[in-house]
Amino acid sequence: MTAYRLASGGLVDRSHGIRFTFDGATLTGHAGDTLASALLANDTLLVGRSFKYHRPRGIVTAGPSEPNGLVTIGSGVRRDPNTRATVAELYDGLEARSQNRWPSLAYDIGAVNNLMSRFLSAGFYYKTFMWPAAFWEKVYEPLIRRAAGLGRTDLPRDPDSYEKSWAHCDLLVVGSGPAGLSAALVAARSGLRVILAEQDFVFGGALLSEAMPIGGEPAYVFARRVVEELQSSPNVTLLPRTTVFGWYDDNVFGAVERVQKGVAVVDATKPVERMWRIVAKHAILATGAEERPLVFGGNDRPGILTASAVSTYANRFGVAAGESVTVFTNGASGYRTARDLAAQGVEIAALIDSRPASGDIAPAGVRLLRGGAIVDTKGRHRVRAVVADRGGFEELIACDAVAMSGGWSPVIHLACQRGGKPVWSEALQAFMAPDVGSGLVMAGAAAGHYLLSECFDDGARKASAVVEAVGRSVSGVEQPVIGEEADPSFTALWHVPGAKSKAFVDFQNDVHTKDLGLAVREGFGHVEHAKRYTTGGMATDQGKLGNINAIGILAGMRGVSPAEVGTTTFRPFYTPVSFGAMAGASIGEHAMPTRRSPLHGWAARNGAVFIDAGLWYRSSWFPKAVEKSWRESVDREVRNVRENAGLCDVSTLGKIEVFGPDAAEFLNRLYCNPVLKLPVGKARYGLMLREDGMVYDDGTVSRLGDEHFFVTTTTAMASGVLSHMEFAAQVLWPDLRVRFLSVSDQWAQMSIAGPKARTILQAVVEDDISNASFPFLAAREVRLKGNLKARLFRISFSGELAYELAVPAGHGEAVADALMRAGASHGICAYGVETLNVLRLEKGHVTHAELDGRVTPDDAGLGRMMGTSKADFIGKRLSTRFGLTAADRMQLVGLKSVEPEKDMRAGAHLLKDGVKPSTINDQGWVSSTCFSPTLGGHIALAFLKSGRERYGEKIVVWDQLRGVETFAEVCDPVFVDPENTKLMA
Amino acid sequence: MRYSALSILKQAFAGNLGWKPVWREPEPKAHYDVIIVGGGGHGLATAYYLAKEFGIRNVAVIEKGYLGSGNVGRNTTIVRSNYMLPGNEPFYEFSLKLWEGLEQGLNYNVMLSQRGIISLFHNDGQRDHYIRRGNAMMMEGVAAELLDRETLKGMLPFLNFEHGRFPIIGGLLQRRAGTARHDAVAWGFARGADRLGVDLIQNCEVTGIRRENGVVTGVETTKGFIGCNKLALAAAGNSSRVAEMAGLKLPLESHVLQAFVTEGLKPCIDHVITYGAGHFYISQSDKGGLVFGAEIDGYSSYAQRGNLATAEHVMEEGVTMIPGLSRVRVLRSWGGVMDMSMDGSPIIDRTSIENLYLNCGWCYGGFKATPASGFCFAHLLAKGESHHVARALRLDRFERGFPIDEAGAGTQPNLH
Amino acid sequence: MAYEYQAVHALDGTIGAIAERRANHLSVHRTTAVAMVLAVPGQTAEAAGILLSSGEFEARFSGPGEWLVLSEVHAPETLAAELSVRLGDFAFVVDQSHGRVVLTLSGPDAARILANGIAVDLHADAFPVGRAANVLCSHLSINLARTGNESFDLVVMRSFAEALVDDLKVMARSHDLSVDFATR
Amino acid sequence: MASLISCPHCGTRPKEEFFIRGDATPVRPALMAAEEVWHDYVHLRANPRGRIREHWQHVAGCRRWLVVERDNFTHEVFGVTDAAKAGEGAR
Repeated sequence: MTAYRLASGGLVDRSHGIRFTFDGATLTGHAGDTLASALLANDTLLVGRSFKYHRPRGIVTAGPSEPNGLVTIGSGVRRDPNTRATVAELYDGLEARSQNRWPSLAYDIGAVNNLMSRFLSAGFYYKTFMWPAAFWEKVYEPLIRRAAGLGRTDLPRDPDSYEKSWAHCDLLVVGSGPAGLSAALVAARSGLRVILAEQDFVFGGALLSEAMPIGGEPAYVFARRVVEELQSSPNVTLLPRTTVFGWYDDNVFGAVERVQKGVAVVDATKPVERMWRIVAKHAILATGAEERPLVFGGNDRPGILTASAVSTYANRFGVAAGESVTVFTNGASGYRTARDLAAQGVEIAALIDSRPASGDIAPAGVRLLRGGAIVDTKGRHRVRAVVADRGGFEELIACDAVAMSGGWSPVIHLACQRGGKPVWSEALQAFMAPDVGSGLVMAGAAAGHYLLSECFDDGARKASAVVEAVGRSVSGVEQPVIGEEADPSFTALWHVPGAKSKAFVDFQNDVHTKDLGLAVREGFGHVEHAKRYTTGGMATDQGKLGNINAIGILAGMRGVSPAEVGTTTFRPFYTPVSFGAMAGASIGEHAMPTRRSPLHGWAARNGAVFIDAGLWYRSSWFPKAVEKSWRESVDREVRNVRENAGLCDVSTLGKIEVFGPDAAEFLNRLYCNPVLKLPVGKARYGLMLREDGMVYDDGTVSRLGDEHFFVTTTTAMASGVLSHMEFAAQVLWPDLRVRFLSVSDQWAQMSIAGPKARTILQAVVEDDISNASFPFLAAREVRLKGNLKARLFRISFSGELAYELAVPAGHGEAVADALMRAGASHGICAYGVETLNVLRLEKGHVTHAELDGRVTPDDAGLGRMMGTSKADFIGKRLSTRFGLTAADRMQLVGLKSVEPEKDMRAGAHLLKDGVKPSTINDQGWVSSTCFSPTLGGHIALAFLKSGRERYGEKIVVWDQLRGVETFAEVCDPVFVDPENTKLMA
Repeated sequence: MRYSALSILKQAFAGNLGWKPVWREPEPKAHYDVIIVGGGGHGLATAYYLAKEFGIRNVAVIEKGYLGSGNVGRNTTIVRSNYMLPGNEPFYEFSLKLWEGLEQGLNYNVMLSQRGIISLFHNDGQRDHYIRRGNAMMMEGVAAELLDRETLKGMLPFLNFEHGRFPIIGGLLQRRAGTARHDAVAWGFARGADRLGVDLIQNCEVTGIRRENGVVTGVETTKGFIGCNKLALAAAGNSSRVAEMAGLKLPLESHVLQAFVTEGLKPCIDHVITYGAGHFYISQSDKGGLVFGAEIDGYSSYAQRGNLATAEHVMEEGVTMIPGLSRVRVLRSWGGVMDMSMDGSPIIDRTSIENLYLNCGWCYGGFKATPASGFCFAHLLAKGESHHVARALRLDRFERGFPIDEAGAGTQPNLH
Repeated sequence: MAYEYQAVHALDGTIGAIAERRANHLSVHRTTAVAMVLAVPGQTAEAAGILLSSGEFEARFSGPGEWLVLSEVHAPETLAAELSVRLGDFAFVVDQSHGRVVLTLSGPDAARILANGIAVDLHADAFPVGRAANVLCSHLSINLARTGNESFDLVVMRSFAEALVDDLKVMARSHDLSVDFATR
Repeated sequence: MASLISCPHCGTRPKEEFFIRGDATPVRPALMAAEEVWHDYVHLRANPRGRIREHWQHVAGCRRWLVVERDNFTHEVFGVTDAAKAGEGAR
């Protein structure tokens, strides 16, 4: 008694044998097989174990809704757990393994759960495992975790690549069965841009397993001809192996194409999967209908399949599900399968029809039991017999496969993903897609048309409407000639009463009828509660097979119609999509773009160590060969800048050029300090607030002309400040005549700082830059020797005599080199952001380490900058709120370690000496720290409650996280040159 | 009925036919001491604690859908108390302590799993931020640990340690943090409240708030008028809509946050992990699915569904953090409506309208707060004053200038 | 000491020599005269009239009243000044010759390659020759112009040029693409 | 809406090209307006379910601030206007 490959028939290439393995056993299939059809052909019925009870399970379907046939395909770094065997394309060398069993599929210890199942009813875990309290996590949970789960992965790095692409069309057709092909053909012939997506690796959908000839030829031949015509149309894109998984706003569809998931050797130049984002003016869902399993005792034994799957395996793959098949049906579908089997010479043990009467005709010689039902099945790892009941009379019918048909549900998933609720059709005993407008319509079986002729007709009709909607005329509609078709109706049978063993509703999650009964009994009768309480519909098939039966059963128990029970929510993804496909190429080093400074090459040549700063790479420090640590290099750079001079790349600052008659007024409203009267040729420190009075960003404002300014932002906030300015200009004050542009990339900008900065710079600059003609805060265009125009600003972040020189980006490296040459005899050094940080910290200048979005100008010691007499500026009004002016706010202070051997780290908190640590006693926190080579000790900037009144106080720098406590003295944050003599020199 | 291993045994031998409904389905009474609008986690917890801790049992919870139909049943189940600011940390720690005794108190296993949360950081600035946060936790007496790169390599070998752009340099660990089974939290509180006499009224939508002389006296609902002494709003993403019925404008915007779950896998990720070079976070449920998410979609929305671009971005971050996720398949995405506040922190307070009380602004982090939110709201309703850990969560803090802004992002809700 | 400031291209050192051009080719322009023109508020039509009437400038739409202007006639050093003279009080002109990098992607798969990173419909009916727009390409904002049936100009911020070329190579992974500096 | 926005200057573009700020209804008060007016402007939002106006900036395109008028429950878009123009209407 076996499933076997039929002697002839099917669309597989019998001349081409394919070797593959399942749980180590080598088997053979054919090109055109799925893994499932090949397994069946090899009589491998047992393919997996269920989630909860570890019951033996076999293939149930021939498509994407498969709940049981989940296997791990591949090995090592190319291992794909939870792959549905029913859609996996067979290839040479395919390695498949069963899941969720130990030690083996046939002998699985976990199956003990099945014996315990009466204790493991729905939600049992909510009611126990609470004592003793620690046991849940120590004992119970690890056990449950190990028993649960399906496939295994240890998360190795994926060697394959993925791609994402946009596509645009007038019409997207999802599904290439009779309705889909018909729709695509009409649209293509009418000149529309058409995309036809098919999840299978062969186009044709149901036509591939259709026994009825079309236009006098086999259905699959007809399909092949249509596909060939579509393929030759330049306005049609065919996407095989492509599952449309989601319907999003504005008729954008997400689809995943399995480019190389069914190949023996992956071509590294191509992605294994490609995600499509399809922008469709119109879409037709020709997604067909799903056959429902029947819910009867023992309905989960291997060898029990849906009737349409049995037909598909026979007609398309040339595989018989068994030697002797019992068909159990509530409608026409079972008769059709019986005919298909009979035509292939497969024995039919019995045809059991739950309806007492119907017009359906059983094939000659087949025993028909009208008004019968299966109430139990026999067998261990496969079905051996069924117990049929007719009018209370039970009969054991031997068989080695069962084909079940519980009627049909249109596949409406995508149409319900944007909030539309499915609509119950009493006539079709099924939930139908809601009317979601003309952008997306259902066609064929997905619209409840189950006859082939209707499907062709409906597809053409729906496509014609789209053709007209996009303003073209319909051409090329022709309907194929089809023979007489039987009435496809069925009579709903949600479950078979009198089950003698568990009757499963959700196969994978082991939800059976009694679980639903318990849910209703305990008050979880709402469809969402029932789902969440029993886990029905939460497995990898997301209830595609089982939910409708669950709804029917709940309706019966609650005494209402399925319409009143309703469905749970349809959500993406229609079938699971890999992380890889969704992420595409934007991962790892490509997750975010890298920005390079125009001085990057200069810094690299000078031996810089780089560090990421947002999207940028910035030079961090410039080690010399003899230096053993970064601290050694930084200490040297700091001393050298303070004693001689240094050159630092500051090109990453945001730079914005502002023009217009109202430019000054605009900037005056943007910064909290006055800008209006800034003279031409002068720069000024600028502080921007948010409307809530907190500091947003700081930088410099330079006036290059009456109506021309140049402003800088911090590196981190460059894009934010630009948007903020655009908001102010376009939304708040559109009447101001101002225009501005980010010019960050046009300029290479370098800071030359140190007592010898002027001497060095003067060697390169043509103009006179003596203190008299170019004093502190001067800002203007200069000419470099060699006739290059540049912009020079006398501004200082380090507290030294310093300049920022901006030159066109491409010339940056050459100018930096020239300055280094000119400065060589003066001891110039290159320095990076680490040294910059020490220099500014010694000078008490703040950065975003201090300006963290919760700080007012006064907190940062910049309160005097506020232009309180200005008419208005962003942040003015709310900055006077009580909480922002409270006396006990934390204020910026300096800290000097009084234990020289102990360092302080940013992130430490502050405590009064001898006071118990607690949130209430918390006095503040440390924002930046460094070792100051200038002062010879550890210093810090910190925010301390009422800090400016507490200079001289000894305070505990509390860093419990690192187990360090340090004493420090509170002081003015300006550690170096408080009189600014160096700055002005 | 009381749940225990024994009750399971007894019922099993009776064919599991003796289990009783978990809650009653009462018709609303004419008047209650307190009506709570919103049968989600926070509303149910409030009812439970009102009855259990403060002896106020003449209480109704009014829910327009089914119990637990809001964010309590559509979050990523994370429980933690690793906050930085003094207005938040004591509150969330109080919540975590309540979580730790919750199951025994409720007689319901919510599967609290204190597997630890690890927040990764990638540069010096982030490290300093997490040290500040860790020390703030320790000030409150909450254990935190700083992990270095080598330790992380041992604990989480699947992370992307080869990432050149945003290298993982360390992490902040709170061991007591973890996850809980979200639906069970709603059901446990519901069952607990019901057993103490609270009426849980499902499928009952509030359509109006009745005021007499400015004072709230009850609510109009689809099941008629119901009177009350105090009206407590716990309507999460719909808070603004309910408050509007009393003419109240709130510092909230409703946004959609997506979450995702993969197909079931054998145990492979044992902690909750958050990514510092993005907003990605992930943990594995007891069923085996990897549960994850990242940032909100960014626009105002009352639709419980998200957009594709955000989903893609979430997966990009995921694969960048854990390259081995690449071949794992994502099963389902969903969306919840978040009551994003102006500073990213919640509000538990009375309002300017007499007898009207407010619990909202939970942003994307309400789940972990469920017990403390319920406890403190109940405290406020029962005693007329804020619980000491919730004193900073005032409604007037914006007007007075005392925001609790963990992100430092200012008054733009979608940046929190 | 002599002062000469040899200009460095943003992609110097990152693009190697190639033996032959492939079916699809990305050509990096070595020097290009680029300027941004911002119409004075209220003078957009006047500025546009001047810009678009002259064959010396290629004005590519960037935003309302804003154009990215390229020129093959004028040198990078003089384009901005020339534009300022022509546009007078109607517009502000900012030299961007060093701030932008111009690349040309051409070949039969050009549109298909770009569709791997650009959401705009690049079908010739929807984005015809002569059309220009700022668009997002992968993670980067660029100015895209169709210069022929099978060729597009991409103008990108200098600091992102290397990232864009990297992205384009990834986008073209399944297509035959060579990258080189333009010879002219 | 959540997938595509039609920029009045650049045409139909994906969400990724935009930066979203929030409610476009509040109008910045005059400096001397009452404290409650300022509080209302900066902190309070009507936040209705249904038709709303929201500020989106086309950062990867024309960089203009736009007012997107849409339904925040169905995500249907009714119109997209340049914020400066929309502001003229409001004034």
